[in-house]
Amino acid sequence: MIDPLIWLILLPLAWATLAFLLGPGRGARTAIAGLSLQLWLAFDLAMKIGAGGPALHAVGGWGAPLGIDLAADGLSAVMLLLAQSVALPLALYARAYFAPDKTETRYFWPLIGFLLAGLNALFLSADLFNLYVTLELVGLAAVGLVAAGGGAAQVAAALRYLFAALLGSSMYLLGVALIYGAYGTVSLVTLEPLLTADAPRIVWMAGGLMLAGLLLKTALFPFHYWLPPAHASAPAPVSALLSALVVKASFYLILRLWLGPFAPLVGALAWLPMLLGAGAIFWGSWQAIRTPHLKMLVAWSTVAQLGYLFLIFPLLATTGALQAGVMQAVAHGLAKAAMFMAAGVLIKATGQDMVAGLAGVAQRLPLTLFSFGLAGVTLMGLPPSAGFLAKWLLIEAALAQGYWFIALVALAGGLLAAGYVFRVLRQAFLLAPVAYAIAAVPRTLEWTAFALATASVLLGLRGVELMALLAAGSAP
Amino acid sequence: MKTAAIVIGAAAFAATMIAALLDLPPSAIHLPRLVDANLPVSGVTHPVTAVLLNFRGYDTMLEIGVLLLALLIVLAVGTHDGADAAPTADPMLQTFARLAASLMALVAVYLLWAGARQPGGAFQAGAVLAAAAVLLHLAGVLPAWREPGALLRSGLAAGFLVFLFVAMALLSQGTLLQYPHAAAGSLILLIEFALTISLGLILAGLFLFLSGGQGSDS
Amino acid sequence: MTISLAFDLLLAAALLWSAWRALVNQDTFRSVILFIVFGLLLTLAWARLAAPDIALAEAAIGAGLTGALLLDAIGALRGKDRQP
Amino acid sequence: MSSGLIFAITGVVLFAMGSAGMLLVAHLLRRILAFNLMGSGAFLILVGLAQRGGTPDPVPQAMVLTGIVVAVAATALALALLRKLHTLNGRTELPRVEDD
Repeated sequence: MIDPLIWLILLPLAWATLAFLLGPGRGARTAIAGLSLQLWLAFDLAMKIGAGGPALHAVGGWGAPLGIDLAADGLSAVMLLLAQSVALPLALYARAYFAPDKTETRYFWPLIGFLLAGLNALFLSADLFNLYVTLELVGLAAVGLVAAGGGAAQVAAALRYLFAALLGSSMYLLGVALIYGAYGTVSLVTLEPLLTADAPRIVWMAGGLMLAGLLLKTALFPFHYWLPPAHASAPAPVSALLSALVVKASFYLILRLWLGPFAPLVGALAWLPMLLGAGAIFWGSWQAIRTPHLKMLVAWSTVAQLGYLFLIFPLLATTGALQAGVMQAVAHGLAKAAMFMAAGVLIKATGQDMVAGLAGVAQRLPLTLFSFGLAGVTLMGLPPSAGFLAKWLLIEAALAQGYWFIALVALAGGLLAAGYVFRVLRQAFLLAPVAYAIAAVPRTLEWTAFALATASVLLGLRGVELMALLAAGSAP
Repeated sequence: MKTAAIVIGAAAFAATMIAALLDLPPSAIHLPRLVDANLPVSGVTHPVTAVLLNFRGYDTMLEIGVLLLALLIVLAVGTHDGADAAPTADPMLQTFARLAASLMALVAVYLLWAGARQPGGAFQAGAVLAAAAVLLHLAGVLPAWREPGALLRSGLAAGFLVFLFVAMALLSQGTLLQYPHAAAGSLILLIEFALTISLGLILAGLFLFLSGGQGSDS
Repeated sequence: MTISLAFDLLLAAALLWSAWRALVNQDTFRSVILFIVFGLLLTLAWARLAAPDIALAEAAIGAGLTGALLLDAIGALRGKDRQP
Repeated sequence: MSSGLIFAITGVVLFAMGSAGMLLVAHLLRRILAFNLMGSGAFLILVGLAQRGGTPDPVPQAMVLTGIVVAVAATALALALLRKLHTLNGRTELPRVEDD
């Protein structure tokens, strides 16, 4: 009997190490094989949870509070599915994207493996300190991917990212230390009944520290300063991975703690993330509309789209709000990966990354522009995309509770998204002669981007199944 | 202005937290009792080693992953522009360094062996091994490292791989990292042995790769 | 009792002083030396907290290896320092 | 006052100093020191607070051992990036963020 839960962690660790042993630049095939298996495992786990409810695994057979528990519910299953379904096409894309024997790819595959292992371990852990270790695994691997083989600007962006990540995880770690001091355990399951509304002051401070640290790692406005340079200067496959998955990991953890052990404390606090989220939508979209660089535009769009995730916090009393948040995380994950991949194709083909330089490109790369547009449809929230479903659920939840201005923010954000998406499309569809010589790009690049973009739109039609899976785990 | 705000903020934070620490009631759960109660079946008699390699062994496995990952990134980032001017020292110093390094290797073996019963273990032993390598480098006996060959890569990954293999092998019984009773002690010793070698190599590598990549390029 | 309390307080003060000096010193070399001193003092603190395992690790990794890495980095950065 | 509580309080001050340093210090090498001070502060709080009653607790002690290894990994990574930045453009500070 294969337990998918454990193999989702062990498998990427194994192929990452194997890729390292094979030597610099090697390991692409191992990685792709591993990722295919992981995708199957994630589906298997989702089926099991959908049928039998949440799963728990006591590592070492000890059980909390002495040992570490791994736990999977509907939320973890959705995030795991998202991670594996983005990672596999991205791996195919990356293999075609990087010229062999370039310095930036010497340790690309082992780094990807450790990143995936960290993400999967994070989505499955039910232990605050273990979560800290997984956060560091994800954070360091992400920084390494940004920095690898880059020039001065790229290394500077990686350093800024590293210090933000370390500041965030240190704050989280202090929170864990205080929680252990107050309750004598770091297990989420054990903590849940202990942590009540009349908790000692130190527990409130611990919660605040963990929240602030994780918000910094999620790059929520105004803690977003590190994200645009890091996501824009990294190679396209890395940017895709960072925007689609890495920032979602700390968001997932905020959600997990907010709905789990810290639920008795967060009542009055819920408006803070919502307001910051609204700020992120306006500021991020505005910057995306202004920036002259293509990848910077996509990166600022990530800042804006992350804002939606935090609009749900005052509404979490209704189940629709959680569904909206998770749907937005999935929709943005698929669409943003596709958008960065398409941007990578455009940059590779034209040899430059200015939006203005894209004039007339659509005639030469129709499939890529189509993928960019499809991903844009999801980001704008047009039907029938998954982004539409997410916004629909959000607006429904907001209106049901009388918070019409949250609905207004969501609608305004969609219009702003149209602003920056059409900026690119209009330029590319200009009936102008192409300003740059268009280099040939491997077909794999175009088709993998197309696949993810299509998935982000079509998922809107299968949203019910995803919502059913999410619900399957919510009852413990 | 910004400086003043941050300094005042940090001071206020510290003051609030200290006040909150001072009136914290005792915790509801007392884990040391649980550790003591389960120590006899853990395979070792030193509580910290029991937590590190058995009760919370999964943390330790991921943590070795983090360390290996850091080394990978150092390799991935590393520039190879500087010529490695091997530091030359006088033969007396070299002899002394060799002697000290062998002594340190002995200390490492002792620390590893003692870890099951008293303070010590793979981490400390590995760190001492790494220190010995750094010493040899500084004395000019051991040159800085460049691109690692297959053998060195295997050594660097060995500790993590053994840990991973044990975890996978034990999965046949159904639970991750659940050591069978009788074999717990020897399995932990096996893992610790591999960890010591790899930790020593990785920690030394963090220094020697950095030093070789960019150090003496003046 | 009082002697150990006094020792703890003195050690705490020394820890904070060395940390403070390491942070504000403009000379990076002195900063790193002070940081290594801080690591060694921290080793004593771990011993006072009945944590000999951490004391060993702190001395070997925290003060020793981190210190060596930092000093080596200073050597490399000094190699061709350019004023911005 | 137990040793545990004294060093937990020391840890709080160290953490506050370190985080202020992370935000204020421009030279990246000293910013790496600031990160290490933050970490050491958190470790002292973790063990000190758990042992404020006076009995040693092996669980946070093991966690700190893990934490020290993670901290040295992060430090080495930061130094590698800093040295790379310095070879590339001779700088030891990050350019100011222009929020363009």
